[in-house]
Amino acid sequence: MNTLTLWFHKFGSPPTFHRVTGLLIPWLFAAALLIGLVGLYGGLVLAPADYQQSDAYRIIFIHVPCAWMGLFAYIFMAVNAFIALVWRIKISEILAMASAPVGAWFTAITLATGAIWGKPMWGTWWTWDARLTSELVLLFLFLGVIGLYNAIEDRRQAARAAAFLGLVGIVNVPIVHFSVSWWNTLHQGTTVRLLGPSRIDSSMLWPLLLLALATHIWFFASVFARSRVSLLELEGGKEWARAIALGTEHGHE
Amino acid sequence: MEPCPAMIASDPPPPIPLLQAEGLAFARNDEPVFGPLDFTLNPGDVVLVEGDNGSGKTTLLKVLSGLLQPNSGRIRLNGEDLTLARLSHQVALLGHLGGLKLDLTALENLRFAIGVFGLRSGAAPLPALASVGLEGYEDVPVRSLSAGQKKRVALARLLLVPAALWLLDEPYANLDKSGIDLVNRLLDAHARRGGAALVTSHGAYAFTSGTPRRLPLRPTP
Amino acid sequence: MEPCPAMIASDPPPPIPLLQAEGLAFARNDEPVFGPLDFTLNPGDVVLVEGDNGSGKTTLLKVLSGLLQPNSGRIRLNGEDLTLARLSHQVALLGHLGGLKLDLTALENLRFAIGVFGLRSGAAPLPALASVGLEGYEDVPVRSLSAGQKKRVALARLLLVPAALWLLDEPYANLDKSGIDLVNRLLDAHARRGGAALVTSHGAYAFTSGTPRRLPLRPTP
Amino acid sequence: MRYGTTASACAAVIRRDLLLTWRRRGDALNPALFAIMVVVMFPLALGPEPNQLANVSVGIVFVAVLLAGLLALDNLFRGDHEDGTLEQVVLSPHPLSLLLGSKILVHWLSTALPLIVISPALAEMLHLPRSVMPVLIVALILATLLLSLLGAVCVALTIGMRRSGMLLALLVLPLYVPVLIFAAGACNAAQMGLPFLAPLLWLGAALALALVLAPLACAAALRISIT
Amino acid sequence: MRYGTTASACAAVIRRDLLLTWRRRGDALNPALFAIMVVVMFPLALGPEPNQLANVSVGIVFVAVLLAGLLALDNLFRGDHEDGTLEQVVLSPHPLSLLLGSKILVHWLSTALPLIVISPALAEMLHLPRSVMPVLIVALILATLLLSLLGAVCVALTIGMRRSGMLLALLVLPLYVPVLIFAAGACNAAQMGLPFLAPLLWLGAALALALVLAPLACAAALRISIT
Amino acid sequence: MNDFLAMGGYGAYVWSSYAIFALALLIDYITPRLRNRRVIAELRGRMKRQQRRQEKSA
Ligand code: HEM
Ligand SMILES: Nc1ncnc2c1ncn2[C@@H]1O[C@H](COP(=O)(O)OP(=O)(O)OP(=O)(O)O)[C@@H](O)[C@H]1O
Ligand SMILES: Nc1ncnc2c1ncn2[C@@H]1O[C@H](COP(=O)(O)OP(=O)(O)OP(=O)(O)O)[C@@H](O)[C@H]1O
Ligand SMILES: [Mg+2]
Ligand SMILES: [Mg+2]
Repeated sequence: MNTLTLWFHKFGSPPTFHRVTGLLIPWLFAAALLIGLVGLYGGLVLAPADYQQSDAYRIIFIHVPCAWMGLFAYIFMAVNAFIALVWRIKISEILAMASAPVGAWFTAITLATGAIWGKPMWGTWWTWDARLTSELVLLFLFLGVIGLYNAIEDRRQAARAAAFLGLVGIVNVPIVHFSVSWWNTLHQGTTVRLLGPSRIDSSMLWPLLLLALATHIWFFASVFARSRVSLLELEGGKEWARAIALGTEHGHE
Repeated sequence: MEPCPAMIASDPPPPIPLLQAEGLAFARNDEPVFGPLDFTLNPGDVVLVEGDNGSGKTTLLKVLSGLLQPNSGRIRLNGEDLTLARLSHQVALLGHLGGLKLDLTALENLRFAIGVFGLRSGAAPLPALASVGLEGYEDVPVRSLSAGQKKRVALARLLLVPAALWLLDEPYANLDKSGIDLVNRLLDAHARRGGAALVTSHGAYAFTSGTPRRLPLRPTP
Repeated sequence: MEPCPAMIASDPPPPIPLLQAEGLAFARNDEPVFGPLDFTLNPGDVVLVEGDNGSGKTTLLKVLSGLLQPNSGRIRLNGEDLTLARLSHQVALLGHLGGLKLDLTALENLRFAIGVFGLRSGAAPLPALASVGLEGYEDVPVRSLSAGQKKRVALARLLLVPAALWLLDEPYANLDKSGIDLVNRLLDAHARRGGAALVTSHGAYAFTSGTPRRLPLRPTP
Repeated sequence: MRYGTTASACAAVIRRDLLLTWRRRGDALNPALFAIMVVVMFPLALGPEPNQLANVSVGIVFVAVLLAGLLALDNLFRGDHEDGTLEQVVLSPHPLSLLLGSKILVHWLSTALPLIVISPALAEMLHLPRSVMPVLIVALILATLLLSLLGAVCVALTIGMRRSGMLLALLVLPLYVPVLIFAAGACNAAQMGLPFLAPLLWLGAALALALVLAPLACAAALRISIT
Repeated sequence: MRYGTTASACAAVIRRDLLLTWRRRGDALNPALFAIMVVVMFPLALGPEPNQLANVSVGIVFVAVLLAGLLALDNLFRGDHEDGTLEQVVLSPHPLSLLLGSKILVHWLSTALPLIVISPALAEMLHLPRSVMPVLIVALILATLLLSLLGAVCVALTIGMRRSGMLLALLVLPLYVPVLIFAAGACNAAQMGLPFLAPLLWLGAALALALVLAPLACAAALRISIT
Repeated sequence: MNDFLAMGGYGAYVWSSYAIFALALLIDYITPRLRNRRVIAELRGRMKRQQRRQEKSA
């Protein structure tokens, strides 16, 4: 076995995963907070007002990172769901299920901030165009996965059923992303590109990217925190979990 | 599987075991339900699974039928590994749920079972119903049968399908004395036909011929 | 009800019968299920209702609890006519359905029963659960108990409520040997306490003390 | 022996049902999700023009809420019937109508209240004018209470049946029609700037009556259909 | 021994399900009644002006039919699961996807077909122009078939749950959205005299895909949720 | 400072967005912690019960 798979196996073993993430999580949250605050300072204080939207555009600094985050969370969930269904790896099941609520939160923030932003810009909270509708469907997909996972008694069976659903729903992700180019919508088209020049001023771009980084770090911190709990629940019969429950081992909050 | 050396001529070649469990264990959320079990069922064997309430009898039968996945160990049917995706005609399960449509009559229920599972040679629905003591109830919707009568319809299904391995979960519950005798007779005939059966029961009833083999399950800790 | 003449001083006054059935008959769509029955249960009586599958045992218990209306005859509880609209604290029914909420724990189920039916003096939920052998299962959702364990929770409920008359439909089914002993002990204690019970069973199990009275039901024609 | 008072029996019912709701708090959100779903489907089917949507928004919100309530209704006694606890409640020596009234109360709290809470969001999505909102909420509170009470009687009647699902809908519909007309009428009047108090008062009067009579009728219906 | 062919196993499933439908033919009318009910509620809630109703009639008919189909969906496997016959089907040696496909077919015949038959009447009640009717019916046939197939996958996933009721609605909604958009879009286009063929062809293509994939996905989902 | 809070007249929109953002993340941070506590309590209860079962059967 090469070192990578070896590492994966080691990290994938529940006690190790629990211990390592326990050490990691505080740092991740701290990093997310720090980077986020810098980004916010850049976005709210340093960046100038937009010539068209005046200061209302500042919603972009949370709306867009959260929108990306929601899509990323779904992809992350679907990848883990695929691994869980094909190779039946316990950690993947847990990671997939842990990313659903976090993704749902970010999607909800996107919807809420988008609606708030829409009021001054479009004159309405909500319209039924493709971008908005498909984003709403994304939220429903997350909620469906969470609901299905919670409604089935046996944890592993629940995880596999919900993973299956999540996998089926992946078709919605490209629809969300490309909806602005496939249909004509009220929502504006792609302005930030990773490859090629962005159509956005750099004084606005760097806070945006910093906040995107911060939300991604937050995502992993939160997913790990949730996974640890699920792991403890799932492995409740094992020695290591009992040691943690009794407090005879470090690593619980 | 290996060819048997013909040194002792009187010994028949060892039969391929119908069911073979090796190190079979099941745990729910990592709490063990039944420990590693090893056992073999040859054609003609009837084994009584014994254990207190909650010792895992029902769970064992579900695992053996493929409805639950064991945590470790393997199950072989006629020498082949059991997976839910690749089932054979070999297993018939009689669970706590009868597997009967309450709105259909006894006869219609049996016809459906035959369609899905096939028909044992020489068997037919009407005689099967008669032999479980339900003559005259063929056209009654199962809903309006009593608890014991429903169980008898489920037993008639076993008689019809060609499965060689019967997994029976508390077949005696809800049956009157003649019903208990009936189950024993059916098991006897099935064994003589070369079938095998795994029966859970609380051990209050013995089989007819000889003492059956027993598979004790320890209670969960 | 009439004053008893004190002619034979050694005889105790005849007790008011707890349950009295006179000419009780039930028919479904004019097909008789059980014939006219006359019987009396005094405090301390335990009666075994015997009959083959489909002879009407379950139906009889439902009629006696007031859940089904008899076609003819009358039922008196402590001398008063039974109607569903005017129930007393006297009857506790243990049916095929356990009457348990699967999403609640054993303890929560018992607390609900106490709230609705009251509490027998000297009884309490935790000791009752312990006495049916479910120590350590108090906080487990009933859903994840085995068939026999669920039955035991239902038995614990009987211990808690102040009903004097127990109607038990196949209490022995699904129980292991220690469970069967348990039911017998519970019935014994209940009888000694001055209660009475009507128990259906297929007669495979005897009660502990002495031979119980039997109430045979003929099979439907 | 401690037989317990009727009040304590009702309290036991309420405590248990709240506990059950809490145990499956996910399920409690279902009616709200369903209503959202109905509301989402309409713009997709009708097209997104705000003016057209605003015209029909009151109707859609009411139909969505009523349908969600109707579907939740089926669970009011069904679970208890299937596991035999309803039998226990019926055999209890306390007045059945009060025990059932307690159940209906918890049912309203756990199904209708979330619906009412989200209804402003639903109305907003359909571009209902903000000024109609208070009337909408009052009308919804009155209507859902009334419908829980009336619906319970119908559920009690259908409990003995194998799969009542849609038959229930048929029984309930005639009872829903007047409620719908008055409640939606009040909102439509408010939207058009007309007086809206009269239909609300009618609903209130009907509610007062139903609060007294419905539990009694429900108990009678249940006794009929459980035997 | 006669093991029987896969074809005969499918025939047995179809025969049994048709027989069951016939035994409770009352229940088979339920979806249609439900749809009628939804359609009746709207004029009550919106007020009876024919023009306004005609504008929204396509939307209402589609939502009514989809909701009715959705509610009927829950029964597709639930009954079989509760009485243990689904276990029997899963344990059968024949390809599960084909057996389930047979079940889906009968389900469509017994729930969606009545809906399609009454849909002209529903449209008429809402003053939909007569000329749109043929498009409506074709769109409904395609949409209901698609939804039965897609819905079956979701139902299969929810089988392991205690009570799926409305959660199912949540799972199914994302799948329904595109179907609804295309089907209602075709009808709206026809009502406005615009070309309507393209969305119908899209639906047809999706249906062809679903006919092949949905039974397989359904079998996989069922295996996950029954074990 | 007031200018900053006013956000060119869009203060209500901008700040409510940021408030929602902060609130959602706060909830997202707290829920796993609460669940962790519950799971550990449950696990302890389960172990205690198991011990009692073992003592009884011994
Ligand atoms: C409820 C309403 C809204 C929703 C659901 C929504 C949703 C989304 C989503 C999902 C994305 C990410 C798309 C992707 O990267 O693939 C996005 C990006 C964006 N949104 Fe919104 N949005 C809403 C309202 C608004 C409003 C009102 C504005 C501004 C007037 C706006 C401006 C933007 C911008 C500038 C981007 C970045 C585009 C890019 O560079 O790719 N959004 N939105
Ligand atoms: N769905 C479930 N979830 C969690 N635990 C369960 C579940 N079903 C059963 N158990 C537990 O698993 C153990 C074995 O249960 P099982 O039903 O196999 O017992 P059994 O031997 O059939 O008992 P009985 O004789 O009472 O039917 C029991 O301790 C039970 O509490
Ligand atoms: N709902 C019903 N509708 C019509 N007939 C019924 C119904 N329930 C039971 N029966 C019939 O009534 C008779 C008595 O049934 P009952 O359930 O009382 O029998 P039982 O003595 O309890 O039998 P078992 O020992 O099998 O439980 C049976 O012949 C049965 O077929
Ligand atoms: Mg069992
Ligand atoms: Mg019976």
